[in-house]
Amino acid sequence: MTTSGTPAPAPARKVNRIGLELAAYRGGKSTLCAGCGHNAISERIVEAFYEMGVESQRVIKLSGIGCSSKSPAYFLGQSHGFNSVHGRMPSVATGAMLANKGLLAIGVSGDGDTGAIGIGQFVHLMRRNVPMIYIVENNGCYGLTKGQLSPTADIGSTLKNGVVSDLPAIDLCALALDLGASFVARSFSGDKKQMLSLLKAAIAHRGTAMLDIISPCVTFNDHEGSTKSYSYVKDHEEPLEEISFVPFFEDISVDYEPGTVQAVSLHDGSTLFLKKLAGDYDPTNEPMARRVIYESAARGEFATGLIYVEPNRPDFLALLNVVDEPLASLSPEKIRPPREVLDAIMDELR
Amino acid sequence: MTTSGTPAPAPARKVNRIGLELAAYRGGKSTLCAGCGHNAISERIVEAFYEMGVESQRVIKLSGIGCSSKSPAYFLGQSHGFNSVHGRMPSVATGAMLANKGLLAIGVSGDGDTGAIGIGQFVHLMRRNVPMIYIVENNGCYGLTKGQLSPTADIGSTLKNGVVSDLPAIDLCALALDLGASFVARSFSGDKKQMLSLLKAAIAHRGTAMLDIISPCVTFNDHEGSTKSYSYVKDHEEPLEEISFVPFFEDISVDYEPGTVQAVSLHDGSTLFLKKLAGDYDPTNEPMARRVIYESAARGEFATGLIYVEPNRPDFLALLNVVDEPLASLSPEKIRPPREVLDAIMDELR
Amino acid sequence: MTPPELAVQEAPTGPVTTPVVNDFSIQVATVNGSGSQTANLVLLRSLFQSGVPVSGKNLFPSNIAGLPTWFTIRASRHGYVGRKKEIDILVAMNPETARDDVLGLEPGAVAVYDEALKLDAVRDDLIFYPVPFDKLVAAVCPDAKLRKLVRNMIYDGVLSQLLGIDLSQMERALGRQLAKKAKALSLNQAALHAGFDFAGTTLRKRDPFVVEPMSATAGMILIEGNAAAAIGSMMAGVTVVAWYPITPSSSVCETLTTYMRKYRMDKESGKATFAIVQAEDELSALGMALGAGWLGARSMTATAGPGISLMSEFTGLGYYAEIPTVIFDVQRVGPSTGLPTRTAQGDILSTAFLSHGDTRHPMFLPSSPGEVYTMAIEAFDLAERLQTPVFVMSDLDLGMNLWMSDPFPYPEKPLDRGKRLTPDKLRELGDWGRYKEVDGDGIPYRTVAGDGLPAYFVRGSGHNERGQYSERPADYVANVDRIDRKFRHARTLVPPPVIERVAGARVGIIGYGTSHWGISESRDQLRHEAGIATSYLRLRAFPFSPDVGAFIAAHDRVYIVEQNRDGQMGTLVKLDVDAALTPRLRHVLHYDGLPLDARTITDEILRQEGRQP
Amino acid sequence: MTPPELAVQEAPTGPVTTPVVNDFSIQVATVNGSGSQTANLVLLRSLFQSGVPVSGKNLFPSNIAGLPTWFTIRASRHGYVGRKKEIDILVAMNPETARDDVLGLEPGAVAVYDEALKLDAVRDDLIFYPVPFDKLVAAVCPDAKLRKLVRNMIYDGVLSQLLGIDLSQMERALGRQLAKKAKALSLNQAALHAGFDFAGTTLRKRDPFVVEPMSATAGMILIEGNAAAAIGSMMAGVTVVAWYPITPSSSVCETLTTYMRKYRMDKESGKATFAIVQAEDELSALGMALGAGWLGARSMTATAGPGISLMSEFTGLGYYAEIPTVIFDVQRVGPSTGLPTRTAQGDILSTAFLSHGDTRHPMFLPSSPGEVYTMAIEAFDLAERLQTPVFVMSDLDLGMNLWMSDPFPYPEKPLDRGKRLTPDKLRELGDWGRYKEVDGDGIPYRTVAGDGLPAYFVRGSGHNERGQYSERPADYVANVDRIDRKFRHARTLVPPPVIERVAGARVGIIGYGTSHWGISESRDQLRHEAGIATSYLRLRAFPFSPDVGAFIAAHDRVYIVEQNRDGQMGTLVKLDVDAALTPRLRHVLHYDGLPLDARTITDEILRQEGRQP
Ligand SMILES: Cc1ncc(C[n+]2csc(CCOP(=O)(O)OP(=O)(O)O)c2C)c(N)n1
Ligand SMILES: Cc1ncc(C[n+]2csc(CCOP(=O)(O)OP(=O)(O)O)c2C)c(N)n1
Ligand code: SF4
Ligand code: SF4
Ligand SMILES: [Mg+2]
Ligand SMILES: [Mg+2]
Repeated sequence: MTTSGTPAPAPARKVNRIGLELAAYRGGKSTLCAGCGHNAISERIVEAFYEMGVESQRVIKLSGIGCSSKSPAYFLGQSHGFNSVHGRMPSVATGAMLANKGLLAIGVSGDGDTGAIGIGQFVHLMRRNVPMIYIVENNGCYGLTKGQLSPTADIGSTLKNGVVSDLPAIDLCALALDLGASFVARSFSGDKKQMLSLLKAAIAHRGTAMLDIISPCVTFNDHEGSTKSYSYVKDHEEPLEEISFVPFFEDISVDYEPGTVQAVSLHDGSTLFLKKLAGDYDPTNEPMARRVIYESAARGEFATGLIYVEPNRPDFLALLNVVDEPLASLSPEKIRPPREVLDAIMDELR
Repeated sequence: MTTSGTPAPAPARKVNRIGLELAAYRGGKSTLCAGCGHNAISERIVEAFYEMGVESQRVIKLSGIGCSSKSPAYFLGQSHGFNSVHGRMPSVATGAMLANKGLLAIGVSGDGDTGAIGIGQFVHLMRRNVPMIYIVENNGCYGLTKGQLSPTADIGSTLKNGVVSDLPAIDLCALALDLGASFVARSFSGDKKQMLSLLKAAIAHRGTAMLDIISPCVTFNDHEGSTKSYSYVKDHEEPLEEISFVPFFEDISVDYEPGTVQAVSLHDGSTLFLKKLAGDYDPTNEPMARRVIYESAARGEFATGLIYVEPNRPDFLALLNVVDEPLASLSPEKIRPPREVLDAIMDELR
Repeated sequence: MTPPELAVQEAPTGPVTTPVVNDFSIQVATVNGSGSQTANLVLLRSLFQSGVPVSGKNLFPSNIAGLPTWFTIRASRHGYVGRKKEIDILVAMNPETARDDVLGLEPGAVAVYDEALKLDAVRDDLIFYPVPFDKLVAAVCPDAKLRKLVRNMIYDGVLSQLLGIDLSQMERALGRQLAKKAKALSLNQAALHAGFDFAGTTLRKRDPFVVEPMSATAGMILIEGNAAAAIGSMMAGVTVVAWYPITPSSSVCETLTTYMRKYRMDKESGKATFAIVQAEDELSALGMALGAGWLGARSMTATAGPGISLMSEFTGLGYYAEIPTVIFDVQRVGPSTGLPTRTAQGDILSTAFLSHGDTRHPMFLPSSPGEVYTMAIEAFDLAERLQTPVFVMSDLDLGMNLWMSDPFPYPEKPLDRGKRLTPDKLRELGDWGRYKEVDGDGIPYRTVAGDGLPAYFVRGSGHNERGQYSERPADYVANVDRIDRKFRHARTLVPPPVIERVAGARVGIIGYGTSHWGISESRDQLRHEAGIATSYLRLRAFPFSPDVGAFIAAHDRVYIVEQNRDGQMGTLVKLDVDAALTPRLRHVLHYDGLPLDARTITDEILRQEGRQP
Repeated sequence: MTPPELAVQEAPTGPVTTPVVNDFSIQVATVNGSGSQTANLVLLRSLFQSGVPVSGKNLFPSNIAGLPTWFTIRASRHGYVGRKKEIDILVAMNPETARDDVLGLEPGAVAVYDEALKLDAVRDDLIFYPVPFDKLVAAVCPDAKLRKLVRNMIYDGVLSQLLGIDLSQMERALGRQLAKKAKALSLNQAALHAGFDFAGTTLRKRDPFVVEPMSATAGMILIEGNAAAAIGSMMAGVTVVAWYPITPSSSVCETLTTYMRKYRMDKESGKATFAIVQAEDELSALGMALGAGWLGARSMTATAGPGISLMSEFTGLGYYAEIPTVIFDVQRVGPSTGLPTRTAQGDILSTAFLSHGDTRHPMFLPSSPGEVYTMAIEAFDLAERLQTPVFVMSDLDLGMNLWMSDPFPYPEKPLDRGKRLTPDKLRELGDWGRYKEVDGDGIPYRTVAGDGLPAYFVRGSGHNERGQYSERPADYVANVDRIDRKFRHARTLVPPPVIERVAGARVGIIGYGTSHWGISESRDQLRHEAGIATSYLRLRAFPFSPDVGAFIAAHDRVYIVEQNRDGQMGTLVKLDVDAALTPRLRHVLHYDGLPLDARTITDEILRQEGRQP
């Protein structure tokens, strides 16, 4: 299969379709540890929004609390951001999208922020299919509070201090599937190409795009015995497919022998070309998606890539049937009923 | 297959193996609506504890807030009870069992109490496999607050006022399975026999026994168009197996043609005999359990019965390696270290 | 509205011959879920339609069906709408409580009851009117299954006859109630007449209570406070609503939903100009409201005590990150779950200081549906003006009971969207910082995503004027000092107290919310029964205006009357006013969950004044 | 411990010739994660071992690595262990902040720095000691990768030489620090010597600061408050611990876990006599603690501000259902996330009234590790005695910084398990009700599952004396009145304030917690610098004892010194004492996140006393 057009990470001078340089998508200097997986993810986010040519003004960034949740300050410096409270970012993001459906929301959370204190809001976010990108930077521990086990730590994985995780890990992808999520993917902070394609697909998707990205904590959870260490994940990553993303604004012909590649067209007109690696995996087949998660987990592997996508599931705002114009900017005339309405109501009450 | 010994609901005079009458297991007069499914469940609970001959002193009852959560006041009147706060009963029950592992805890919750505000605590309770019976009296609505939709309401199910549920329902059994629960069952308040056997099995199990019992709300959600109405559930119930429970204290011989019946022996020595109805369903097979839930749901049916059991998964207290004596009643000598210990610590700090 | 010369001759208790006109309380004791609501509302409306000032209070249990419920209707030609402690007329329909209900009456009171209950055997100092309900209902309703639903209408008929309430008013009220249900309507009409005729033919009137038409309710409406909150929020232009059901607040958002679906659908597109979401819990509800407020939408949530506790962390975020939203707290009794269906003013202190760290929040204190309506509108303006969460402190009595009210005025002031940065303002300011003091009032200018103006980063952690992360001591102090300035500035923005100074009065009373109704009636009692003149200050918001101190300074003793155990508003007043004034403050506290009645206040003030009642 | 005649000659700033003995502050400016901790602890311990009173405060950022960190060590022969505002000796290791660090010094201060930074170019009124760190470390540590880890030890050597700190004390401290790491130890020793020798050969001492051995620390320990809380809880017999990580409280339960695994394993079975659970959040943590307290186990949790907010609803349940548990709040700065690594006393008010409805909770107010230890033990007793959640209000300064302390006394009092019903008591009482007043102190008798005594039903909803569900107004009032009685009774059970009355003093100071250290030093300053004598009352718990009012009555002006913006403890005092006394109260407030220093208090009191400092 040959594709073209997916631009390689852009060299300095280069500009994207709206004439901006990559630099325009950068954020503040990271205060995370050198080598932290979270930084690698921030870089991919910068590239993805650059390559998709999204206006920063159209984007809002949200997060909870944690090292991972600090990262929105380190990308898209010209977008509005909200570093909220621990584990409750989904509700804030939901309210924000209700206020302005025209925006593109990207939320960054951690495995503690999402899997522990925030699992309740995660569950209900997935059910609602709120249009947003929801990234979990998953390192199996609480980085910011110095390395305690998180609920995504695998059974048997050990902490530096020797403590062994003895509870079943929460598999956020499996959970998301159960709850009706419309876009479920897993990736690894070390797999630049896959992450970039998935991020662009997430931008193109309408609905909640949940990305569980294994992102090693080099300070507290990167040692021998940890199943979230860089080397362990590298050795146990099992890509489901080779992904090429073709954005709606580039019309590119892709030719391949039929059967080997699956094309998935996304909400904004972009297309995903999935070259099958693991058997003939079909990410639009829910039972298959569920099976691959459990089977790979049973083998102690991480199945990565686009696990499930349902491009046409109506998002939360569609279900609520709200007007096209952002609720936040409706004119007074549209939100304050006229005198007659109040009179009518008063009459009913007489 | 012929079994014997599972006593039919006991007539007045009869006493159980510890010499108590059924009346000794009754609670206060119910203040729930006449005909509420929750009342039927309370009656089965009374019978199950009576037939198992459990001492009331050994039992603690817990609940959150809701009509369902009121019911612990209506059974086992001589046991300690705790009607806690909305959605947070799992943590209270966990703390209670940590304090006294010798007790038998039964928690009653509702679909709102568990599925909405309480889903986070539910998730973590399942992971920990805290030894307790966790019953969700599932009516797809908030009874006590007058009938709003709950997160277990099926897509398309309607309220009396015509509001249609448009979000994916949370399937608590599927969720429990994903989170590593060791005993997962679904039943229906109208299916006395099945419920009774499952309750007795839950008493015999060590670990979290999660029972999702469909329990119609006759006041707010029993109408045409509701998928949690008595008649709808009656018509769409699909028992997986015919269950007979033989308690450890009755040694009974059960003969059946091999292959037709599966025997599962539980922690306390009791045995479950499962006569297969749906194909050759095996509730100790996790993938199969997962499949049956989704496939029946896809058909719009409720697969009921024992969905999954793992009799030997270590419970939370085993993982914590606590002493056999209840922590709450350890003598001062055991919990206040001697003078030498304090001296030693002080020396280290000099 | 309360001419003294009338007020002195309030309904005396004990049997008398002189008629007592339009001045009595009726209590209907039933079982909840037994369909007595229609009968009670018809009774209430028939009085209202007759022009007689009336109020209705429902005392119901925290379950769905089968437990005792009491509905109290008060008619008062003086216009008193607070709860009346004494019951003049009991309608005993609940066998379980009938005996106690009768024993609780003052001598001379009236008891209408089901013959079968033989209540006249319980005591002999009452005026008994036995009614053969089963016999009468059987006659008019052949279908036994339906009898339960119409049975209650019989006592309406009986009372219409006994009290002289125009039957046509009852029929009109009934017709309005069952407009869409022809069958039920005719059955109920029959029952109404059956009761009326029975009383006419069989009962001899021996009580003094009579109804005479007045015109005191002309043009007025009957409404619950929660419905007023809903109408006010809709008129305020709310667009994002996130809530979680909880008694007694649920009907705020449920009523709002009904009105919005009817009146806030966009003409052209037919789509909703709003989003109302039932959240998974209160933490999420407030999180959604804040997310929407952040992006410039008018957002709100409504809850009760337990929800307020759960909103604690998010409220602190809203305070410190300076995000507008409106929170309705319809207060109920108690810490924890308490008494969910009883009324109180018990969340005042914890709400004023809600969340850890140095925080304080503005609160509106409505007394009537009309005020809930106007304050709802003001609350949305204030929230955006101050860029902070604003609370409207209602209670179960106000929120769920029926009140007379003048029709609500259409809001003449345009929406105040607060300090939003504009391109011009940006040019004028030169350099803008989200959290930078500009006008000296502590309120900075904000931008919102999508407005094309500079973006910033919101965080609950330390930040400088530009919203950048900062742990610098000076940045932190400057920021929280400005926020405190903002709060003090709020004193000038919230509605001032309503003050009634009485010349020569040495005693002052401070009250707020629904305590107002008991207080104003009690002031008449104090004046007429004990010759004590009182001035009165009714708080309408926190923070307080300076008038509060001045009012206290002008009186020797000031009684703060409220519905909680710990004198919560008194605490806030004590902290606010000049320390030299605090010795003058006294308390009248009522916290048993029943609406506050005048007699309780009067007795307690007399006691503290050394005048044994 | 602070002889006045010594106190007057505190370290003057600016270069002097007369030596300043054991009275200076050293600030080491580094980058967190750069491994300076060993060097700083060795420096601290070497002084401690030399018998010089010392304290160490770590000012660190809220991230894991790469940001500026300052470690301050104070040596004070007077025994002052509060923060000292002025820095006498700066060790500038962080290029990013070096310039500002140097600019922040008083003239005459000392700056030890990396030659390469050329800081002597910044200003000329300091005493500069340039040190070629890279050259020195290269010589002793061939392996370039390891240099970062030993580099810092060089400044210890330099300071040892300059200040005359016995090098063998440093070696001993170092050996203790790296006992288990032979390789690291020898490398660090080499670096230590390299610095020592370099300074000896190259640097000419021009500053007045010297260390002379004392014996003021004999027998004492060095410990963080959180470790003291852990030890106290273990000695108190805690058995169920549920917590959720949060700065600055995490080390309470982490240290506790370490100690429990070592000292609380059952001899016979080798199993744990405790259960420690990392919960999924703070709501769950408190829920578990209450569940365990309900069944009679000694339970606890530890958290900080945001966790307190999340525990609000459950705290109300514990209060109203009367369930014992202990909650440690290690306070940090701000509403919301605030400044997680800075110290404050900002949760006082919201914790005292935590949760909706009428609630109030007992709080212990420890000032020192020794007090955290004893109060932890008292807190578990009080919780079971009062049958309610009890808070221990620590803060980051106390919890995470190193303090000198006398060794902790072994608890002589047996555990007080409170009023547990016994078969005898049951016979004596005749009929027992879980919530029945028996002894007039508001505290009822309780049973727990498994004790063979009558069971009851706990609920957060209304209940009568027997714990049965009740909506009766009288039941509700009787119950909350009894609970309030119980709380007032607590005044007699909590530790009374520590009062130091000074004859003739017109000025009083009220303080609590870590403010104590700044206050006691400030009192010396006030006396010696301005001749102002002050009395002092140190609060140790809420509710207060009557002494507080008496103390205020005995002084014209009373300054309440605390570390928050809103004068939170002042508020509680104002509410508690006779209103006539409140005009005497004044405030000294400090809330920038730095530990409170004496100078700040002194200056502010002088200002309010009209004596411009
Ligand atoms: C309510 C509350 N509880 C606890 C904390 C402390 N806290 C900060 S970050 C964090 C966990 C972060 O873990 P994770 O989400 O996995 O992020 P990571 O640092 O690993 O990227 C915790 C417990 C908090 N900030 N707020
Ligand atoms: C914190 C809090 N929020 C809301 C409520 C109000 N409330 C009481 S019960 C209930 C829902 C009950 O639904 P469910 O758990 O399904 O029980 P059911 O009544 O249907 O049996 C709610 C929202 C509450 N008691 N506490
Ligand atoms: S501690 Fe771990 S998660 Fe946090 S920044 Fe460092 S490497 Fe990343
Ligand atoms: S309202 Fe529904 S759930 Fe509640 S008691 Fe009645 S029938 Fe049962
Ligand atoms: Mg993590
Ligand atoms: Mg329900």
